[in-house]
Amino acid sequence: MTAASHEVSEHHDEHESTGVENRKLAMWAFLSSEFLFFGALITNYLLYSSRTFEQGPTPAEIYDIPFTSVSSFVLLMSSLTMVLAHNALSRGDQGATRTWLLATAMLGSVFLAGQVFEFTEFITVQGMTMQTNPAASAFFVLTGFHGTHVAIGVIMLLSLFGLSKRMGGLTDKRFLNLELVGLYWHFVDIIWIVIFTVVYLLTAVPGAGG
Amino acid sequence: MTTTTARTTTIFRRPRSETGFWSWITTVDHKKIGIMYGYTAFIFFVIGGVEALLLRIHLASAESTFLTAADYNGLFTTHAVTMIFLVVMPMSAAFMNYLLPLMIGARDVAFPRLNALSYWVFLFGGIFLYSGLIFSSVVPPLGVTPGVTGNLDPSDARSFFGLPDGGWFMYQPNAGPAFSPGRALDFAVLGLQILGIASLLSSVNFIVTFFNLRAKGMRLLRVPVFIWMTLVVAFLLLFSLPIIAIALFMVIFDRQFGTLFFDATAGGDPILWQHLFWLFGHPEVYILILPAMGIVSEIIPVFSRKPLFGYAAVVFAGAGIAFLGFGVWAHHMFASGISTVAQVGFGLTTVAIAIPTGVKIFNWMATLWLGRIRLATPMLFALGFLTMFTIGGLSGVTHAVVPSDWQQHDTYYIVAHFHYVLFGGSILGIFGGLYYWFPKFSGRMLDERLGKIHFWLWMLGFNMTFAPMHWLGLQGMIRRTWRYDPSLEFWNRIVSVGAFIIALGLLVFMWNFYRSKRRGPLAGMDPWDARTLEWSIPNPTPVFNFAEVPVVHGLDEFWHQKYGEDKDGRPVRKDDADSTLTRLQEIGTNPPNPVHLPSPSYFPILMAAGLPLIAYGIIFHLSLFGKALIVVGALLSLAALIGWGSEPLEEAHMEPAHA
Amino acid sequence: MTDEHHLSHPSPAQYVKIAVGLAVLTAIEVALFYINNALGLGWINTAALLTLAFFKFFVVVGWYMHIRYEKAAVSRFFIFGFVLAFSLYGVVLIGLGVLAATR
Amino acid sequence: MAQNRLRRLFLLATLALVVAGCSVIGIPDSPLNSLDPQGPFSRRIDALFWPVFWVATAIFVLVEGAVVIAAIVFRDRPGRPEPRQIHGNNKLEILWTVIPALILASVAVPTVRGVIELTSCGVDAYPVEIIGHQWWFEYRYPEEGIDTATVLVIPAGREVCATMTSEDVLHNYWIPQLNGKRYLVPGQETLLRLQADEPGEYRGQCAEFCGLSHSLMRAEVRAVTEEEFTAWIAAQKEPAAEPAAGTPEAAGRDVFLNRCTQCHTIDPVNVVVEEAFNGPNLTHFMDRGWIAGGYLPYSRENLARWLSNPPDTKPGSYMPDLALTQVEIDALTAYLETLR
Ligand code: HEA
Ligand code: HEA
Ligand code: HEC
Ligand code: CUA
Ligand SMILES: [Cu+2]
Repeated sequence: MTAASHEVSEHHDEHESTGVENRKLAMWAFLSSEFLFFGALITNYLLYSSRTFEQGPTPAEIYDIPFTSVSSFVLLMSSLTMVLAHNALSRGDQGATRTWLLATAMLGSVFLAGQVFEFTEFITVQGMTMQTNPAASAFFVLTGFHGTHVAIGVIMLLSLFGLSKRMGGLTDKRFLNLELVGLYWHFVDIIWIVIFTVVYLLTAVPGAGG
Repeated sequence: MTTTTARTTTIFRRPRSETGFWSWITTVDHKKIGIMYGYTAFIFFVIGGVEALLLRIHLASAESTFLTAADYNGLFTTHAVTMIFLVVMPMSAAFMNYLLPLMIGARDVAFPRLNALSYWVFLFGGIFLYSGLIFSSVVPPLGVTPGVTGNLDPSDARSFFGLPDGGWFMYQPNAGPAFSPGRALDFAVLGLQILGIASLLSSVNFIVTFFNLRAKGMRLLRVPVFIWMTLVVAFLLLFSLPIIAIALFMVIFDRQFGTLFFDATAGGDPILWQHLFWLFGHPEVYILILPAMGIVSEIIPVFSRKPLFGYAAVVFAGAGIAFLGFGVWAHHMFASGISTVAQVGFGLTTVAIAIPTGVKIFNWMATLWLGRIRLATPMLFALGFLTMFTIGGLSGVTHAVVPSDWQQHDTYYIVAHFHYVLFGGSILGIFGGLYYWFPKFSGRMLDERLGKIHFWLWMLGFNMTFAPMHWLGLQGMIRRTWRYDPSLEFWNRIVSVGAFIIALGLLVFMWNFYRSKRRGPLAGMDPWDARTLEWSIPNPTPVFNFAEVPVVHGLDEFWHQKYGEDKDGRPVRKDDADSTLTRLQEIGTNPPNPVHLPSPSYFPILMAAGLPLIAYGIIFHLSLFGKALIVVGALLSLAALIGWGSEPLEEAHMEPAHA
Repeated sequence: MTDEHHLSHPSPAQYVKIAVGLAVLTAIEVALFYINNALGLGWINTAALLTLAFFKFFVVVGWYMHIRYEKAAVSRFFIFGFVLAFSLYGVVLIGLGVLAATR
Repeated sequence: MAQNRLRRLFLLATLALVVAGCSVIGIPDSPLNSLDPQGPFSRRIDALFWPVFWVATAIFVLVEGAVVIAAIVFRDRPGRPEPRQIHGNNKLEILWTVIPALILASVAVPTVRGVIELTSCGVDAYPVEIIGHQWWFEYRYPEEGIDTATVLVIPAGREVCATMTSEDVLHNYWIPQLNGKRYLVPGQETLLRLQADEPGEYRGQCAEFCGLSHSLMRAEVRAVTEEEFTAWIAAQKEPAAEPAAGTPEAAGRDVFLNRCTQCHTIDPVNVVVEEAFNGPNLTHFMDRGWIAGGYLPYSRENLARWLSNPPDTKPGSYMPDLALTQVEIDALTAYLETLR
């Protein structure tokens, strides 16, 4: 621990505090605002998926439900590996922490690869681009933003993994780093839970993904 | 305690200077950041004000040709965007930054470097927005097939500068790619996006600061009202900015990447934009007023020598306004054809907001009542706020009567409403705060006589400017109009004269500020006989704020250090009050123990600098140059982030394990 | 470990069990989708899918994000954000005629 | 002390001046005066506005008065004792929460009723369609197949139900003396009820910002008697008169055929099929009395001004400068004047 942070921490008992670390509180606050962020995107999609357009196809007509189910499963399981990493670190098991971190990053990358595949499929095979109709625009922007979040998460996981080999591992105050990345990661996962159900399963027209 | 700083790798040597140019660039001190916010916002106030003056010169006659239609449209857009996002919000942020730690007895905010980042992002966002004047062009929408000459270059259709001309709420599809080609609006949209990032960062920072850094004993109901309002505003920002972020993303995607969100010909829905914009926009207006209400809640008790009447009610009313404020957005859309149920529902929620607002107004009045009122300049502004804001609020209620709004909507009656709340409310409140806390950051007093001249010039000019607008609006003068009916000329002239009286008042203020900052009388420690903690330390505030972090025993802690009460409940100055002050002054100037402060850093400004580069890149993304800009900007921010991460985390208030 | 615990965190084995549960729920969701395609369950399908999604959401937030073990301050934030987003956008969707027939 | 008097004076004086001043100084009302209802719907709104306005005024006087009195009576003077430190009073606070709530509730009731009454058309209202264009209003009479612009002719004393939409951006149709305003939304339909008590001309204006010439996008409703209305319909259905060969009118017609048919319809000379650059239907141009979306009253000079360079009159106008010669303009004027 550095001199400065130690110094500041001495003042701690002079504060009325929630007892939640600053950075963690900040992360929770930020995540709660992300609901509004993704909410707007989902709203936007739901609006346009309820309309009809001259230009087709719409996403709902061309979903590949089996494929998306698998990638949703992958993302869901990455939450498990993430929480196992967190658990391993709390037990002080550096090796296991690293393994689970890497596993999480891998699962995240698989999910992203799936999304890249899905996009390419939609664009080249099905002929649906962002410019096709508003529903398609909404679909790409929504899942694109989610994908960006996943990608940022993967980068953070990999940086944690990198850090874990340096400077005495992830222990001590770096524990908080892992916890924060974990919170973010799970959040991205729960958003996908909503997207998978509301955006894919509920709007897909019968026959899609047949 | 060991010194291990040297062990950590950093890219740069840590900046060390405490004064001079670099100390401002690298500062993480909330006070310096607050002051920078203040000056920047003030410069923008003059810019936004001059834009308003140009509008008013044009509107002084009905068939004026002072401005072209395009310039007129551009100027009212930049005027509003400037005043709202580059004046009132950052001015409020200036007070929050400066005062939040001081009023809760803390050394700094929770994340000082993040705080610096907010400021730089704001500054670069503002500069980016205005750089559109140079880098963009407004072309009139193409109305002719090639070969038919004529309207590509009509004298009135082209703006001299590249001013964005969609109005501050940029209704779609008019502000979309088809009807507002050219780059001007992209600058506005991306500029707002950047400004939003700045505010979001500060809001998280302030929330954490509020919850975790209050001095020992400062329980929730001992927190000064201004700080409460800071928290409420932070929450409003936290929950409303993501909405506008998405809405702006959609517009920029429409404009740059060919999506069809608001393209009605392809099935896009223009009403969606209105919902998203006002879902943000209405909370935004409370973001603009609540800090001013907080300021007034600090000033009135001090100058009435009475505690704030119904403190808890005032706090809860503030929170209530904010909460209700999320449920009224469609009152801006009463005329846009929303369903009957929606009109009724939103009409009802809108009138409901008058109730908590009324609670605040009446509690302020009750604080005045039976007080011992000193009409010093800050108090004059606070009373100005109280009376002028009420006018604006009441006209707001007349809009909430839905059918009336169908007549009033989009007329100067609305323009009158929102200037009464924005100028008569936010701006008067903010200037009250400037007069009140000027000694705090400068150590000197502003001149009272000039202050009073300023105040009365503004009361005269302000009412001359905005009161006739009610009448003009009811007479059918629509807003955003470049021409109007000659029968309305008389009152428009009065309005225009009023605007110049406001400008004159501001010049008086500027002179007062300039002179007093150098030669004003020294303020001493507690010039107003105030009640809150920030006055328990010397003026100007020492870098470390509190030499000894205070312990709080009640609301108005500082007052109770000076005053007891007799059996009637009247304040009696304690015998040791003077010696308490002397002691506070003494330790404040010569701290008994060494104080460690977060060190300055280069990384916030570097990281912020990446954002406008990315934004330029998006605007010019079709060219190689643009793509390169995106990459360079992203790399710059990323590199700064890595540097940031590898710098020691002085600002993290790590809790010890036994917390 | 710095956060205070009212309850002790689950063990790895419990985490795995939870994950299995989540996987099963997802499988049920997908199955429901196909059943609905075949039979046309109407609002029952919608309600069931939403309930399942909400349940999964709740489990991840509660156990994996440890909100059950957090201070009330934290969970209030989070729930407030969620509820706010849900209600505001719900009203917008109704207003735009998506969730109801009338406009 | 003196300052307080001064302040009160400012406030009351400016307000009183503004509201009452116009009549005193003898400034005529604007043609868009929203305080001069001439039909049942606008009267309904008017009847809602004034009570609320007076309630607001009363509250204003109370608040303002109390602040001024406090500032005078409780002003710090030498010898004034320290005030008692009153922290609050629950009863009072409840009182000033409940009373405004009651006032607002009583305002809310008529508001709700007003909204419900005014948002849907009567069953036997006369239907018209209004279509917004940058920067003029197009009117269609679906029952008659009539297509005209700028001046909406309606029968006085009968309700007209306008179904509105827009070709391009948002516009906002507002005839203050007949009703409040309503947006015209591209891709969607909105409703507006209009009714005038008496025959007359009621000016209107596009109120939503819609681009460069928003402020010049004007409108008019001309209410006529039932007989006049029937006659008007019949006249509108007539095709335009054919000018005799060799007259200046015929020359104008030829210019029209050469230069204007991309955008304008003059039945039977030309019917614009492709709506890409649709301009106002000119078949009965002279019936309107206005040029350029109601901005200029009809006169030969104004028409010449318009034809010689439309975007100079109306910034950004989609009717381009066609570089017409004076001869062509004269011929066109002669021809257009026959289009009654
Ligand atoms: C600081 C900013 C601010 C504030 C505080 C408010 C406050 C209010 N506003 Fe305003 N408003 C704006 C800024 C603000 N507004 C802006 C910028 C616009 C235009 C945007 C644009 O189109 O560009 C706008 C537009 C606007 C509209 C849309 C008009 C239209 O475009 O057609 C409406 C409609 O209902 C409205 C209503 C209200 C109401 C009811 C309040 C209430 O909160 C007011 C409450 C206060 C009081 C009522 C006074 C004090 C109370 C008492 C003394 C108690 C007793 C009172 C009663 C019993 C009535 N506002
Ligand atoms: C906080 C917000 C705020 C503030 C403070 C103001 C301040 C002023 N506003 Fe603004 N205004 C808005 C927010 C604000 N406005 C908004 C949101 C809109 C809606 C825009 C839209 O429709 O999109 C608007 C629209 C608006 C219009 C309507 C335009 C239209 O619809 O066509 C007008 C017209 O008169 C106007 C006028 C003024 C004036 C005269 C001032 C005065 O108070 C300004 C005072 C002047 C100064 C402060 C200048 C001081 C200058 C000096 C001291 C330098 C002196 C130098 C020289 C004289 C060269 N404003
Ligand atoms: C490229 C399209 C275009 C062409 C070509 C064109 N006009 Fe127009 N015209 C318009 C539009 C659009 C308007 C409405 C402009 C407005 O009010 O903003 C208009 C308006 C008018 C009006 C006013 C009508 C009214 O009721 O307000 C007249 C008269 C007119 N045009 C005559 C002509 C004549 C004569 C010609 C040929 C010499 C011509 N126009 C060629 C598009 C065109
Ligand atoms: Cu059409 Cu303004
Ligand atoms: Cu509002």
